[in-house]
Amino acid sequence: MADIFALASQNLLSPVVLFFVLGLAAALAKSDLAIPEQVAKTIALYLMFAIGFKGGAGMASHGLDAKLVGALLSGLILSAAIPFVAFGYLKTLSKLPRVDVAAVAAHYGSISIVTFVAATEALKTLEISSEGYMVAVAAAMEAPAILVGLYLAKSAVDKNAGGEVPLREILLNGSIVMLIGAFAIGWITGTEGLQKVESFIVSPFQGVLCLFLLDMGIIAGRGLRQGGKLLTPPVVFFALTMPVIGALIAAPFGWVTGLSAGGVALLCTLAASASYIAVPAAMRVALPEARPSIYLTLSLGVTFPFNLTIGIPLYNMIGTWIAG
Amino acid sequence: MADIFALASQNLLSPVVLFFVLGLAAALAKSDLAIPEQVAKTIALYLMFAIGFKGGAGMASHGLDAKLVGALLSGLILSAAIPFVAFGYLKTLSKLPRVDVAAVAAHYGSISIVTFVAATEALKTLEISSEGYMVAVAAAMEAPAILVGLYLAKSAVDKNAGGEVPLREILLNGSIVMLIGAFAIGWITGTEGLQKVESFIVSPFQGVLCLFLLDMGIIAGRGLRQGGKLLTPPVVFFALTMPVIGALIAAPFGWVTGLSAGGVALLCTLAASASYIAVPAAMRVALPEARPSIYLTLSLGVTFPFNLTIGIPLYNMIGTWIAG
Amino acid sequence: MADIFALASQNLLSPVVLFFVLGLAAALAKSDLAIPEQVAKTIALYLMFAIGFKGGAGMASHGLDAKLVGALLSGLILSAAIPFVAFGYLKTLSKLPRVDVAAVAAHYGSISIVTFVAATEALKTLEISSEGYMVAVAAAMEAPAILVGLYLAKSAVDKNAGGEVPLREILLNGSIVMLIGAFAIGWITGTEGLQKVESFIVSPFQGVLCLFLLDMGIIAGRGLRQGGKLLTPPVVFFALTMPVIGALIAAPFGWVTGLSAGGVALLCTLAASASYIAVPAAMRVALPEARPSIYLTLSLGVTFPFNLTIGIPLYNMIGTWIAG
Amino acid sequence: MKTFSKKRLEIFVEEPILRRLTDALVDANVTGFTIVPALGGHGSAGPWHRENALSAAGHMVMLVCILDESLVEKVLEAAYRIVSRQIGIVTISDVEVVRPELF
Amino acid sequence: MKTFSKKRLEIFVEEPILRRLTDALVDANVTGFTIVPALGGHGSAGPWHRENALSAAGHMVMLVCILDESLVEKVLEAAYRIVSRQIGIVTISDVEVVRPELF
Amino acid sequence: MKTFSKKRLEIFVEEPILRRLTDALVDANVTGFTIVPALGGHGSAGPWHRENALSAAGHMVMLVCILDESLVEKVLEAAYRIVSRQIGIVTISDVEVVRPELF
Ligand SMILES: Nc1ncnc2c1ncn2[C@@H]1O[C@H](COP(=O)(O)O)[C@@H](O)[C@H]1O
Ligand SMILES: Nc1ncnc2c1ncn2[C@@H]1O[C@H](COP(=O)(O)O)[C@@H](O)[C@H]1O
Ligand SMILES: Nc1ncnc2c1ncn2[C@@H]1O[C@H](COP(=O)(O)O)[C@@H](O)[C@H]1O
Ligand code: NA
Ligand code: NA
Ligand code: NA
Repeated sequence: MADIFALASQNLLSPVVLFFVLGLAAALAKSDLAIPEQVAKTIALYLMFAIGFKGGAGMASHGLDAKLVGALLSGLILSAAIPFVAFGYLKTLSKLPRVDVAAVAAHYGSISIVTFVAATEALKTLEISSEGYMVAVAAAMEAPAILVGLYLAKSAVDKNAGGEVPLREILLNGSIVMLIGAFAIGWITGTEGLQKVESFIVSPFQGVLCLFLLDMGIIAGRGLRQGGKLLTPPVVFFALTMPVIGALIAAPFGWVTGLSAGGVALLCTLAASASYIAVPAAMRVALPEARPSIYLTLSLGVTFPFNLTIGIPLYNMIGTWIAG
Repeated sequence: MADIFALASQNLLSPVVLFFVLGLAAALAKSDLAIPEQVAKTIALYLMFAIGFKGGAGMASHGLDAKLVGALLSGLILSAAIPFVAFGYLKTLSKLPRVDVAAVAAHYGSISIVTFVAATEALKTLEISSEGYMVAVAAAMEAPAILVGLYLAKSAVDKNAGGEVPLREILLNGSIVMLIGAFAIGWITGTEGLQKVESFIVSPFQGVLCLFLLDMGIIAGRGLRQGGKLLTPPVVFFALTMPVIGALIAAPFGWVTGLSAGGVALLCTLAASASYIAVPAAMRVALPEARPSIYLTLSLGVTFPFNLTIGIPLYNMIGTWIAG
Repeated sequence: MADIFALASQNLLSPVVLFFVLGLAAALAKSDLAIPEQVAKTIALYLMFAIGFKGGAGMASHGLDAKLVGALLSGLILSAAIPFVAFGYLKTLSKLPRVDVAAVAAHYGSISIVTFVAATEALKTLEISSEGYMVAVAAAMEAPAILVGLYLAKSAVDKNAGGEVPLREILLNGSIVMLIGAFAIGWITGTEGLQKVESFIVSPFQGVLCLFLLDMGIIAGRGLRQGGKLLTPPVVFFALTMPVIGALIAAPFGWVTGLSAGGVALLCTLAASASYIAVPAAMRVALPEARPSIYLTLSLGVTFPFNLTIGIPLYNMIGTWIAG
Repeated sequence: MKTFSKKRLEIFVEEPILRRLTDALVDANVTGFTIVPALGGHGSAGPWHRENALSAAGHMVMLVCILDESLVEKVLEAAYRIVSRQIGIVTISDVEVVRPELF
Repeated sequence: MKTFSKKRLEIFVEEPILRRLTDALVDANVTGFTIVPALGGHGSAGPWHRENALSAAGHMVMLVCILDESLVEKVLEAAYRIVSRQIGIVTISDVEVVRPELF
Repeated sequence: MKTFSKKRLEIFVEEPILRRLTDALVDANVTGFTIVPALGGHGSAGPWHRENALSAAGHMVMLVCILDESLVEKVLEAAYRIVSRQIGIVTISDVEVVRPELF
């Protein structure tokens, strides 16, 4: 227990987390501080570029691991299974309409790549290594949850109303393509390639991440200011416990697959994290009746800060405990 | 005297100043060269991030200085006092309407953070160190001048016309929050934190500053092209001498507070500089009758270039002379 | 021959080219991956900043070369002469209207600065040095081709229709001003100046270039998707052979001027490359009857990828062969 | 200068739906349309601002389409079908144009 | 398709004043509005362009609000009160909408 | 609140031509205008999107000018002269304003 607190407080006092807190505080105090939209989008792409490339270059130097297939499969199963758990859990806890519960479930089955990036950085600080292909697992986990979420919502929605599933948009959304593409390029060009782009994607990475988390804090804070009234205690309780449940479901998969301590920690982080970029956009097309104010406030306003501060150190502990 | 010229010419031939000149020339020649708006805003935030963080980390390593309170007080007094001086001086020199004079006075009491950044870089080149908390002094000096400016304009404006003072907007504007926030985070995380973000905020700093000053040059040049006709000789005389007056008023404060040579130079720079971001926005809300073409042309088109080229070396001399 | 293939395949597997391919593939697969507009513009300016400054600093350290005048003259002649060749060639190959052929000719006489940048990087990888003033040659080659193109179109266009030649806009467009300005500043501040901005413009350069080429790939891909139907075999044949013809015309000029192997390679690259930024904008003003879907698809969709992958290694070979 | 009566269709719609809407307009044979990005706004779900979201969900755009009266009925139906479940505000107004052959 | 008559309010206003204006509109019970950023323009004070200023001072935005005729009087007064000392151009025009219940 | 009838001129035009158009409007003595950037669109030459081009060629903007009826004829002619060879859509509609002295 003491360890978690030590880890958590070390994590809490890192610049990255403090910038998130700064953004949150600025938004709650109604400051007009903001990262311009196009820059925020670019930073998001930069983060995909960097972790994708580094993951791929890691693959190139450590060789193709037979566990890759197991890890990918684990990711796909987790992404499809967690929405069912989340759906049942939130249905029990709250009286939200079925369609909102289904949409929330889809978000928790899918992943937050920034949470993944923050976890990677935390591992680096602790000098725990992890499998490079975990970024591919992250990519694989984005889509299945969306389909399950839509399936869960089906009976609640008028079937004649249209609302086609934007599958191509989900699978080929910009972040995923960048992540997978950079991963592939990192893999192909290997250490030599990495050297060429190192002073762009490695050295300034933490600083850029600070800027991005500042923005995340601002957006989360503004979301809380507007959506805060929807946050009844049971719903907040869901958003604080669901990530831990997700991580605990993921841990055995990591163990069976034989991932390293870092790999297990990252798999738990992915399972614990909730989407706030790709899934909301997909929901607006396919499930417009679900309210963004609910799913975005939960995933970005509650679960993301929880994971960033307490969750990540916890999942690192789980990883070390299982495979350390 | 020879020293000033040596310093000034060394300063004049630095990439940062030359990029400003390039921007100015491009705008005057009607080139369409421009830094896109959102990127310019981001670079401004980056500069706050960098100097705030470095200032805070400096505090962490040098310990809390008892002079901090004195420096902050000096800043507040200067920011409130200088508008009175500027108001009387410009009223004597020109026949501009009272409301315009009051608005200009507010700009000169407040500060230009980019001028401050350029002064910091000039000190670094000269290997003169300064107090990290000077960035906090900069932040403190932004607001008081605005209130004094509005007070000076009062009798000229119809009181029934509305025009509430946007105090929260002034105090919580994005740049200030970023500056103070980064300062606090730098302070909390100290040298260790600085190491993590160093290759983002330290090494590329000068290059980014070049890009920003290119943009400042472009904007100043376009402003001069449009507002140039308003620049009567007395008004230009004001904009060239007021910064020196401000610096001379500030110098004794620096001396009494016991600041280092670098600290005195920076305090003079702050007093000498005029706002062109926060104050204009506040004036549009609270004092819409004052003409932006006047206050912006003076502060950005005349005083900023003066400080950048001649002022900063001069204030460095003053600093060295008083506390060197 | 084997050498070209070795060079080409080494070039093809560089991160820069692979990111271009990624962008192309993403666009063809209809992914929404995109670099936001303002950021793309800024990166373009950054590239001008970097290569201009490095070129100027190179001039400062190697001294003013008497060959500079010869190189500039070569550039001007090539830019004015190549449109005549391209015009006659495309007229023979296709049945496109005269106005479209003239517009295309202007694009091939002018230059693509990103192709130039990519060639510079390829030379750096091969450790072949080149003359710093080649960036000035690049700048000189932008405009003449436009005037020749308009002259060639003249008889096809109703003279009363207006369509003034936007000469000032062509000569003072943002990219050119940035390139020449940074070149001048690099020259003035020399190695000392370069040191100050090195970790902004040198170390992260390749990484930024990857991002930009990703964007170029996306734009080229989307252009191909829309303009693809215009690409009849003769027209594609033109776009694939015209760059080689341009390079072969340029090579003797490089030889007569006495450029180094790297210099010849760059001159060939400039001659071979086709504009897709400055010339299209000028054509919209002066020659609105010409169809952008034709000239943009050819220059960006066919010739740019050709040069990036096969052309550059070939021009490097030519350079080494002539002056190695 | 002689002018001709046409209709101006203005639609506020969420970005994730935009492609479906524009496909429908093209199918309905409008000669063209232009899309303008919105910065923010306010509606029954409260305020929104472009900077307050990482996701395209909730970003609105404004689409303007100048068209001939004869197309209005068909276009309105196509637009309505798409925005009925979604956020979407469709308005029609009268305008005069100079070059009738463009619409 | 049946359409219904509503009003379209279009306001050009400076960004620093925007929040006061939108607060006033919300107070006046409009159902919503959308804000579009301007790139530049020209007025009695000469030309301006978004890229030519670091400060929000002088940046204009365009606000569009579709509303019922019955609200026009109240909304015009509220808007006028705010923009009277400031730069601000307020126009009203007629539009037809498809879903009258939204306004 | 008393309102006054004015005209609303809306022009969609390519960015490279914009400066010529605004110069013409200023020459024609309009009191002002505002320019809004377009994000994308569709026309006879197919679709375009701001992100799909490095060049300003093809980027459209929307210009809105509120003006007095008496100026319409002159302004339309000036605008037409500029956009006749180029892409450009010019529309005129009726609006009511609150401060007639501004136009
Ligand atoms: N009456 C209106 N006039 C203009 N735009 C509106 C109006 N109502 C809603 N909107 C836009 O549509 C978005 C969503 O509206 P709502 O679905 O009511 O929350 C708002 O944020 C506005 O951007
Ligand atoms: N007649 C008009 N039509 C449209 N926009 C206008 C008009 N007059 C002024 N504006 C806008 O309002 C801004 C300020 O106008 P002014 O206060 O007259 O300088 C201008 O820069 C334009 O963006
Ligand atoms: N009917 C229309 N309504 C609104 N905008 C249009 C219309 N037709 C064309 N445009 C705009 O003008 C651009 C060029 O049109 P075109 O010259 O027909 O390809 C299009 O991409 C649209 O942005
Ligand atoms: Na998850
Ligand atoms: Na000052
Ligand atoms: Na060429």
